[in-house]
Amino acid sequence: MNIPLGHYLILAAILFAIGLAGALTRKNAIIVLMGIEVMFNSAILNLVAFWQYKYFAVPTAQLFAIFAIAVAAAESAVGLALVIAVYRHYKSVDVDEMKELKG
Amino acid sequence: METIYQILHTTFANVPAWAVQIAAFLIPIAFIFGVYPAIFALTTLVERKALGRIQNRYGPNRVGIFGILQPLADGLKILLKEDIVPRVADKFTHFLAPVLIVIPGLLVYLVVPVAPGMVAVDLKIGVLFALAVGTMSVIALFMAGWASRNKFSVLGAVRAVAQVVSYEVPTVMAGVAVIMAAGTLSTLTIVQRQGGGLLNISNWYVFRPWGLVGFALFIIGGLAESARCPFDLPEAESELIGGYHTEYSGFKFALFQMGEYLAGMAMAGVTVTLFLGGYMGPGSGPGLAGGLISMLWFFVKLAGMIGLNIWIRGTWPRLRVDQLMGFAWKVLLPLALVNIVAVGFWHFLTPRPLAWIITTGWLVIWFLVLTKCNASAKLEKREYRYV
Amino acid sequence: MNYPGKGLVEGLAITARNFVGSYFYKDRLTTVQYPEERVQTPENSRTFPFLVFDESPDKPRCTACKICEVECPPKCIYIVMDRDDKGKPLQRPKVFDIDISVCMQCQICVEVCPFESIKMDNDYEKSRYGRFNDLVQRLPDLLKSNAYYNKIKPAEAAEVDAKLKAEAEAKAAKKAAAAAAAAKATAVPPAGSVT
Amino acid sequence: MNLAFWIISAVTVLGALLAVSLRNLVHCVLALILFFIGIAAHYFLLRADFLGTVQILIYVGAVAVLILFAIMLTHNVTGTDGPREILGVKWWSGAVIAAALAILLKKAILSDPLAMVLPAGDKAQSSVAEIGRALVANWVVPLEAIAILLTAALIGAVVIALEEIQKSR
Repeated sequence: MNIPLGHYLILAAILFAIGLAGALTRKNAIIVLMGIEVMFNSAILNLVAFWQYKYFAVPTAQLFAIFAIAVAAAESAVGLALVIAVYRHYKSVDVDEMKELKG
Repeated sequence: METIYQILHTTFANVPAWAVQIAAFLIPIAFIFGVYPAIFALTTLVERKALGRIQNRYGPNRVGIFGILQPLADGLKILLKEDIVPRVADKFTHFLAPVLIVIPGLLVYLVVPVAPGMVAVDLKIGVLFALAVGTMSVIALFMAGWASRNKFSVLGAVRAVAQVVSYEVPTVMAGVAVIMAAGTLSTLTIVQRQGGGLLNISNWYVFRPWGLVGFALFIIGGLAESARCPFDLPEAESELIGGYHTEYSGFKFALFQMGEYLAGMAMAGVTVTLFLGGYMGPGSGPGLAGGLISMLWFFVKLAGMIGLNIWIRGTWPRLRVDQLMGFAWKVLLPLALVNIVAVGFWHFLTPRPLAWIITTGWLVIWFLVLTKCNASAKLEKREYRYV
Repeated sequence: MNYPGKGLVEGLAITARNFVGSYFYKDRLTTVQYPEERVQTPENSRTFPFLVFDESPDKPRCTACKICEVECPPKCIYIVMDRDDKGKPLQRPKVFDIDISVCMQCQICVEVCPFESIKMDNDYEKSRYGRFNDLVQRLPDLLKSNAYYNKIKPAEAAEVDAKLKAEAEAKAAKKAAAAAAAAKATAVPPAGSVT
Repeated sequence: MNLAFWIISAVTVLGALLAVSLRNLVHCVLALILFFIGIAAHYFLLRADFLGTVQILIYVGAVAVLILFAIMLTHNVTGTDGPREILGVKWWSGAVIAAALAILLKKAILSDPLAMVLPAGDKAQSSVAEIGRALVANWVVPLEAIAILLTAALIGAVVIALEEIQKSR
């Protein structure tokens, strides 16, 4: 395999940008959460790529990836519970309609 | 794969290496695509015949001698049937779901060793791979149910997803016990660890106190994950018509059946690998003769597990939804966690008899506690006003 | 002894016993292998009506009186009386159709028939490929001999035969008596005219 | 191997794009699953087998299913973004910000000599035993912290989702 590290980093950057675009542009709270998941995954991909290319002697990067995956899972669980709670309250998951906290 | 390569390379010495490589690559694939679907076809027949005998009937015995051609007739019939897609269905997803449901079932066989060295891929993380791939069928089930735009399909799909996700946890935990005892995730090594002893049998993990519990947990989890009786709530005919495959007909329906059976057989194969010593048995070992005997042992055990599934299907009634979830979270999961502790005891207590006594006692005490805590309320004798 | 999962284990034992037993004890198997072996139907079982003839199919007991056609609840019987060239009724059916897709096997036609002509069959193999014409039983399909009737329902047929014989004898006796009375009146005994 | 990288990358990017741009929520989740599987394939390609399997087990088996359940519980499947809104001001601003970020990151990556580093070779293999040993030796405190975090998140999620039910009763 002779793909340079930069390819993986650029791929991760593109994926991160896509996730960011999704989180910014969409109104549906669930899709916003999905955009955040995409961003998480691209970041973890960076970790693994760096592990493979530079620091393969120690498994620390993989441990960080595992921790990050666990945190992401916790985040998505809480986030979706919040979405459901918000839906029960507003009868909508549209983030633009949740204006009660606006100054 | 490496073993096949070695065998082929030594047998056909004058064939170029790349051809041997390709052959060694293709043979396991051909094996998986040929043998397991054939076993599936045979299983449908055997299951129908066995269920018939359990109910004091003959099974199918018309097509061919003893009905041996019945799977062929069924396949032909289902191929010729009209393929109906609901008008409001989500066409693409509706089409994709039956295709996707077969794949996880077949992928699991990649890591199931059938003879010494005879495993398609000897992954270092074999067990985890099998368990992870098995969960991917959830997505296909959900796609099928959702794309049909039918309330029964959606209910069946949601039930299936909830069930598989819930039962995955105790199943994986039961697998963790084996992984801890074997000290590896590779299926081939796990099987090798179960060799030796009396007649190659006495070291099977099922003959350990924690192994027996893990075996039971794994069977239950496997039944639930492949939505077999008594956990066939996702397709409970009396409640949901057909569950997620209500709106499927023709060959797509056949694919659903095939996916289900393949997943069930895959779980049976993994159970055999983890607890029943895989291909280990009297006479199994390296070499051609030993390899053939090993393969025979593996398939005998697989057939035994499939037979057990059929027997259970013919006997036990279906669970209720609340019982299903309560059973997974209140009985199986604590038992699986306790089982992991039991493996710890087994590993660290040095005189074997002591380990036997303490592990068994620990498991039995917890089993009794769990059954006591989860015992259903005593039913009182009913008084009827109008008799 | 009571232990957790007792019911499940006992259930498994019962099904295992059934499974093994069905291979060794043929009487456990309740299935009848239909085309090769058949269930002996009870004598009084009934499917659809048929017409009885005595000697030959040309002379059925039926006189085309149409009582059954009138009484039939789902109106599945259609009868046309046969007439000769001059239009004189011949007291036998020219057309006798029973639509067995409509017939509900109520046996009322049998009850009302004054000539013991229509009887219930017990032939259950009436499936056909068509839906309409194939399921209409025409006169030739319906006519069956008294011997057949005696075969499928011996007790009932014997009773009917006895009754018909008694009726015939009574009729003959009455005729003989009438003849005797006539002979007495005319004082010319026609010996051997009544047999 | 190069070909594998390009194919998997294309699938991954396609999955991510579809996941954030489709209108039907369930289709979005299915595309997201494609993305997750693509990432897992990348892990396998990077010889991080364990991580790839964990990715499938957790993301495809749990997170995606969680999202599907959330969609089913909010029964708002098609979403509210019409075509007009999708190509509205908000869309353009978001897309421009994301594109700017991507270009910036690309510039930063390519300006670094690290970008041209080739993989260390075949000896770089992940060992599950190594990971496990590290987890319970050097990294045991983070591990326990993660465990507590997950428990707290589990309880928190249940409380948040249950609260409203109890109120409505």
